[in-house]
Amino acid sequence: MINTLINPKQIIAARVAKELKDGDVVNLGIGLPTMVPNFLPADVNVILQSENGYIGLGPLDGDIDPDLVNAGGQPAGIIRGGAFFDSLFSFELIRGGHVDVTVLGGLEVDVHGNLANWMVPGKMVPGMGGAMDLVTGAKKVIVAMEHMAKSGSSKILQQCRLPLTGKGVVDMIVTELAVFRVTEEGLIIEELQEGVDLETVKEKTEAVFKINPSIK
Amino acid sequence: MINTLINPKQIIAARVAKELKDGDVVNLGIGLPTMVPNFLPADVNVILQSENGYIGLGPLDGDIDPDLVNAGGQPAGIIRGGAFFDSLFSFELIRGGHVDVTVLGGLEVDVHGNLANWMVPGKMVPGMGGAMDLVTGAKKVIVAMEHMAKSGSSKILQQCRLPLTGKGVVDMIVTELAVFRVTEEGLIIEELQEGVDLETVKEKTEAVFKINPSIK
Amino acid sequence: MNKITSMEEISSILTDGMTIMAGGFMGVGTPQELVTAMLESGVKDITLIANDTAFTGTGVGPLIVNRRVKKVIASHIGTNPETGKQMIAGELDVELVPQGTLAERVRAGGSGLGGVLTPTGVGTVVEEGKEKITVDGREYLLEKPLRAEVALLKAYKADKAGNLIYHRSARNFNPLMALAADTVIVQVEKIVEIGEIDPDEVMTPGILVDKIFVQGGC
Amino acid sequence: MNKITSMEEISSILTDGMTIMAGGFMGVGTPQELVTAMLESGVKDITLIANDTAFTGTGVGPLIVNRRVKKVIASHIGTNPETGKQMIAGELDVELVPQGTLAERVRAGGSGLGGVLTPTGVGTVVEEGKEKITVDGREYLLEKPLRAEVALLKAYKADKAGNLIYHRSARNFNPLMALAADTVIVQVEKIVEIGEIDPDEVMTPGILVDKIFVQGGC
Repeated sequence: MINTLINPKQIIAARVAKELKDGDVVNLGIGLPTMVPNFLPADVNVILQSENGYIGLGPLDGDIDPDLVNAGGQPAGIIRGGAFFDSLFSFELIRGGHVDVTVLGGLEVDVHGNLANWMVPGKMVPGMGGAMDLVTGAKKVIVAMEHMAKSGSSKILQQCRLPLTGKGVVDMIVTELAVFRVTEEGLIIEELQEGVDLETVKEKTEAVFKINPSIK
Repeated sequence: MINTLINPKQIIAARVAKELKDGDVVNLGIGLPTMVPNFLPADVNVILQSENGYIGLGPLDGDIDPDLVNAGGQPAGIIRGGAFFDSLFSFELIRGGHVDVTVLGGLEVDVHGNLANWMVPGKMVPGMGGAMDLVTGAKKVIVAMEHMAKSGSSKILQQCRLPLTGKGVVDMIVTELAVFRVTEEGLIIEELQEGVDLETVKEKTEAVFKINPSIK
Repeated sequence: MNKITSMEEISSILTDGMTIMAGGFMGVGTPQELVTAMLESGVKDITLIANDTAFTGTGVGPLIVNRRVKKVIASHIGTNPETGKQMIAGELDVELVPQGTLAERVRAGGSGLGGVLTPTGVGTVVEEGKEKITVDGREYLLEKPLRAEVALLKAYKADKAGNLIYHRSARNFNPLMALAADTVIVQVEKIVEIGEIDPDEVMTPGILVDKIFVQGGC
Repeated sequence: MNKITSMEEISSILTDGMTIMAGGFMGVGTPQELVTAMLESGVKDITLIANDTAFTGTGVGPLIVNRRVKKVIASHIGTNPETGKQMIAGELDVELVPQGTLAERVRAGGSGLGGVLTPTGVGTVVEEGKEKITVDGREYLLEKPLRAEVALLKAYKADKAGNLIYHRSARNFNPLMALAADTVIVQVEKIVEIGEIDPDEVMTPGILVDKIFVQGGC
């Protein structure tokens, strides 16, 4: 499968997919995270939760139903065994720890597990939507993002500078270069992506991180 | 109709019925309050809310359904246009001011609108059930009770002595002797029941009350 | 009591400066004909409570584009560029609320609670100006109830008593808002007689619904 | 993942000293066969969270009569004289909670809230030992979340994914408790294949349900 991973986003999505277990209830942010299910093995079925009010998000199946959209407002489907509910219940599930994993993009993440992904003051203020509830309530928060911003600067920082989405909420960071875990002792690099060496990661990462002994 | 009111409970229920308007959403406590609908004129239809989770409580209609009971746990029915919901939503309706009138029995009421009807320390501790929410949330709280306890003592007091169900919650008191309103200036007697004189009420009432000028 | 209403009656209910809640998520589950009624009524200086401001041409978006809104309380405004433009120009007041918190605040307003204690937003700009309450060692924000004078909702089906059934993901904020407004007006695709909806299937009981507008204006 | 369970498996889940929630209102909507499973398992020193203690012979009443309960958190105990008797004798700890507050506390426990601010109980013995919070000039009690290790629920119908439909007034506390326990076991009258329940009609989604016990033990 590795051979088919032609771009950074696919590398990231494929690695995140390995974190999901059969039966997990998962909420995926828009953009890159929505690519994750494409990389799940055939024997791993996850249940996607959509914060606009349902469980069992699936691809569009048959005709478009104008009343059936995903959390990005795009036409979507529902799998057999899914269920619709209102926004209150949707966030009871999210905030109440009934979502096993959420995968979200990030503008900045830091060694404390802080995440910033909802606004750039003076430039972009779209609103937080459901992201703040997701990072607060999901059992596991995975940030899936390219390692560097378009400007080339590191997105993994010692301390976030943008307004936070959540404080101390991130469990894992997956980029096209490496996989990190946020622990009480700070950030730890757990894996290097195929063909990447540790020096490259150090060079491209502002944050100070520890190294899992398994990495050489 | 007066001729048929052979006992104090009927006199009370008939008078309470006059307070209900067509379309009112009403929650009736167990006992005497459940008699109120019997005295509604044909053109007044109220909608009964049952705190165990529905709107449209009606008399048992056809076979007993073991899943369909009133708030006293007794077999009941539902009118056309009724709706079932869970206990959370039931009390959203109650506490949120969506119930127009609640009619409850009382052990003691006082001039401040305090009500005690849920326990007698050392004797009877059944629990408050939904009563505390009802007196807090219903738009109008009517206490429907006999004027005196079995011992002959007044149940309308200067200050309740039993543990309260609610503080400053009662709007109106209907007994077989009189009708009182609780106002910011204290208790006011508004009406005498048929054949009752003011002296009798004064004699049998511990609370100090003002007199509506319409009463002579 | 006949709850079936007309565009004219709706117009007469709406007044300048009102606080209005509207159901919908990016326009799905938004009562589009009631939004049109608002536009045609000329009502302005509205405080709008909605999940998002949708797109310029659909959902509640046209209310923003046509400058009928003075203040918006929402979780997301990114899909309607006009909202951000008016906000930056200082012409529109925007209060951004996390989506789950928005749902809780509307429910609190509709169910007689004094507010809600949520962990969402602790340590972010969302906590600014809010009371923090510690319960068993964890910090929560005290988020206050929201209510409106009018709620504009969309359902799939109603009976003449106002019992509602929603369809698919068009349910979203509609059931919560039905609790939290003085006057609740719902646009429906289909109306049936009382008794035709099984009481177990009702999603919003008719006692919460004041006016029913049948889509297409039957 | 097969969620269908047996009396034996349920017994193995129950351990002494557990906190257990049970759905039902005076026995209606209580999973009577799961109560029997509890009795037969010999489990004791339970903290029981339920709306009421029903009657001596039905609902959760037999758990009280058979002295399996150490503490009960409920809104009403009046219909089961055994509860009051054990309470007065100092053998059973009883925490009485207003019914609406009980529902809110269970929901708070299941939905990640730090508690609920309710006006119910202000000025009564219910406020004893509780924090009072003033919001916009009105006093509210801070009522804390409730959770359990196991919830024992009753539904009318389930599909094999655990999606539930309740019937009539037997719904009551069941849907709330499905959110608030580590392990959720539901007794159902009827089981159908996945896909046979329309997603708009699901009252509790299957992701909340761990074990399904089919009535009569199919």
